[in-house]
Amino acid sequence: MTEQPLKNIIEAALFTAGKPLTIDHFIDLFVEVEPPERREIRTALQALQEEYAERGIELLQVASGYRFQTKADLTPWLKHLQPERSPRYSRAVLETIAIIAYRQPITRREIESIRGIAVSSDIMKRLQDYNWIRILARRDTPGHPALYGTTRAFLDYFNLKNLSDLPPLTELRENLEKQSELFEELIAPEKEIVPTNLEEIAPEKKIVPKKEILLKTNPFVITQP
Amino acid sequence: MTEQPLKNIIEAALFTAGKPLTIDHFIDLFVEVEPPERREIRTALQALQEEYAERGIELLQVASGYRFQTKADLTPWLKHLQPERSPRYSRAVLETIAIIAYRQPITRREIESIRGIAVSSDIMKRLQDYNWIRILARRDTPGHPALYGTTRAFLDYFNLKNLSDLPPLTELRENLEKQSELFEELIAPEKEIVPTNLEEIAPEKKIVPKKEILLKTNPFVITQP
Amino acid sequence: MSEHSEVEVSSEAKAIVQGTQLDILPIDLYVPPDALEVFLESFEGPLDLLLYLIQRQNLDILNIPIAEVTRQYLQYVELMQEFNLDLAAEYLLMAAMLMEIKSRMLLPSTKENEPETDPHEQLIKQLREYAQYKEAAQDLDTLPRIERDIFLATVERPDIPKEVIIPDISWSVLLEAMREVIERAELFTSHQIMQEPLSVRERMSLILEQLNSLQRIDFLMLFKLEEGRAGVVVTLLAILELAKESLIQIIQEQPFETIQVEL
Repeated sequence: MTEQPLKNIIEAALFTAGKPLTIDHFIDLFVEVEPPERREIRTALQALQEEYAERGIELLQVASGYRFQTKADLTPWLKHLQPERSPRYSRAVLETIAIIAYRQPITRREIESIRGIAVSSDIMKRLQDYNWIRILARRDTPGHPALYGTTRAFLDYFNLKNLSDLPPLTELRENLEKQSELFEELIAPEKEIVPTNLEEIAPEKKIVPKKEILLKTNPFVITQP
Repeated sequence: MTEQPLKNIIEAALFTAGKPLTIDHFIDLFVEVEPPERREIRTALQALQEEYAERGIELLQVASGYRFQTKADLTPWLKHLQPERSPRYSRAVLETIAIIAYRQPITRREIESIRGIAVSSDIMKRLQDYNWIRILARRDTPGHPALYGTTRAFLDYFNLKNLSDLPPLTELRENLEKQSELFEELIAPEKEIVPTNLEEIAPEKKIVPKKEILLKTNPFVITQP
Repeated sequence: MSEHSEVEVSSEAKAIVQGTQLDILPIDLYVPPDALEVFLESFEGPLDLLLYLIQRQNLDILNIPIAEVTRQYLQYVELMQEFNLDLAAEYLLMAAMLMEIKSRMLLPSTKENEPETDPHEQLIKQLREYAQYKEAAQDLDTLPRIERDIFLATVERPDIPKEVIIPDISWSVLLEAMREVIERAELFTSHQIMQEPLSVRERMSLILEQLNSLQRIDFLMLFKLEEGRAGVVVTLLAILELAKESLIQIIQEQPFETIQVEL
């Protein structure tokens, strides 16, 4: 890891965190190396505040920490910024809403354990912004985690009358396979007609999602004498 | 409306747009007042680029426009802020997108003949889902196979301004240049908006067909005696 | 062929033995059949396998000893068949072509029987081209990219309410995402997604919502007679499931008093 000015690290972190950051957050960035002193961080933040004083954005301290925000007097221009007409969505968004639909009421931790990967606050916030999920209650365990469920708006968006219109999970796969075949026929122009006897020697490839994981976690075992 | 330095307006717009911005975007901010000259905007962008040269973030021009982003050498610290692990792409995905990037416009059959093995519909669909590829046209041969090319979003994602920024193919440098020229012409109609709406790019796209009919692309000509 | 998972091991490493990456399989190594399957499936097709065989011996693509490479290639293909691997037909085609090239080389070359496209030259051209793009794919993977090496710098605009635009997500895309989740979830055996009637989970959400506004509710109020027997069963199951997960409490303060449900 090369030497980097603390101020630059703090600056880049503030711009990419998507939430206000506290001094503790900055210290947490230094996992592999000796963290800086809190005093040094405060000095860097102050320097940044001064450097941005005359710019289009400013570094402010709000209740939950430090954050950059645009100067209020630029609003007249910025309001003309066109939001993207069709914003991009990630697979994480799709998977998260699908899990909530099937497993509600569910906590974020539980979603993460099904996905096998962290679910960012941003995704939960976006789904709430779309009004597709809401907090139903809080679980009576330490931390009182929120329990999420889908909304009427979610059902409406996908033209569902109620949740039981969602295909049962067990059928989902078979259906998809059937639909795929149908789809194959639909896009037939791109496809060659394959004589049936050739199909026999060309068994379709099976999906082997487990394989990679197997290789990673369970590499070749060499038997020791 | 108070007088504001153009540079500050541009700076704040870049930070809040959530997408790369072009000079046209900046001009659109000036709805109620006389818009600045394109030349003035370019000067302001250049000034910003210089002012941020030594900071933790930089102003960069990628395929879809200008954007602020973190410097690559800060990643070791910043990755601790990102709850989502960045996706890794399989060799099949990388090889397919590489072939499309260097050889566009190209049909799926042609990709298959270079790879020597079928390219699953899943991969093509996934690349379209990522918004990395799109159908540029259809070839005027039987079946009218789709001709694929990469999108601006693909270049944006890999931090490239245009196709010629791709690492040169070994041995194929001259060919590539010819092809990029051809491609620049093809890509020209696509102006501001990268089609994010998947239905637009691939109206027929529905469900991943998992079935690959193998043998359909035999790249090798075996002459019968 | 690992087209169905985004996460995979480094493409160069064929195996990891006691923490060390092996790029080349040791000769005479006893390989358990499962591992062999994984090894063989790490190839992206017959060209990839051929390249591996050639590069393993530091051979020049332009000057391959066809007989030896064919022998090794056929060995692998036989192995694949032996283990009943789903062998893509391309592998068999390649085997056929290698044998064709080999036999052609044994024949005395005469001008008349020279085909227009020499399969040997054709193969070398193919291999070179594929090798190029294989390398290009590796280069692409090392380019700095969003989410991994660089992050976009954004700033809040607190004074302007953010306009929410819902992305255009098609039903089939959502189902596809769910299918992938199921596949992945099956890897986490402790978190099997169970088959459970969705109507119960939906009712659980509805009950929680009702309790959210009322805090405490008469047990019987949760049932709607017009839903019939099935509706009653669904509601009852939902209440029991919520109670089991300690999300609600079922209270009866005095015997014979009405049963209450509260958060």
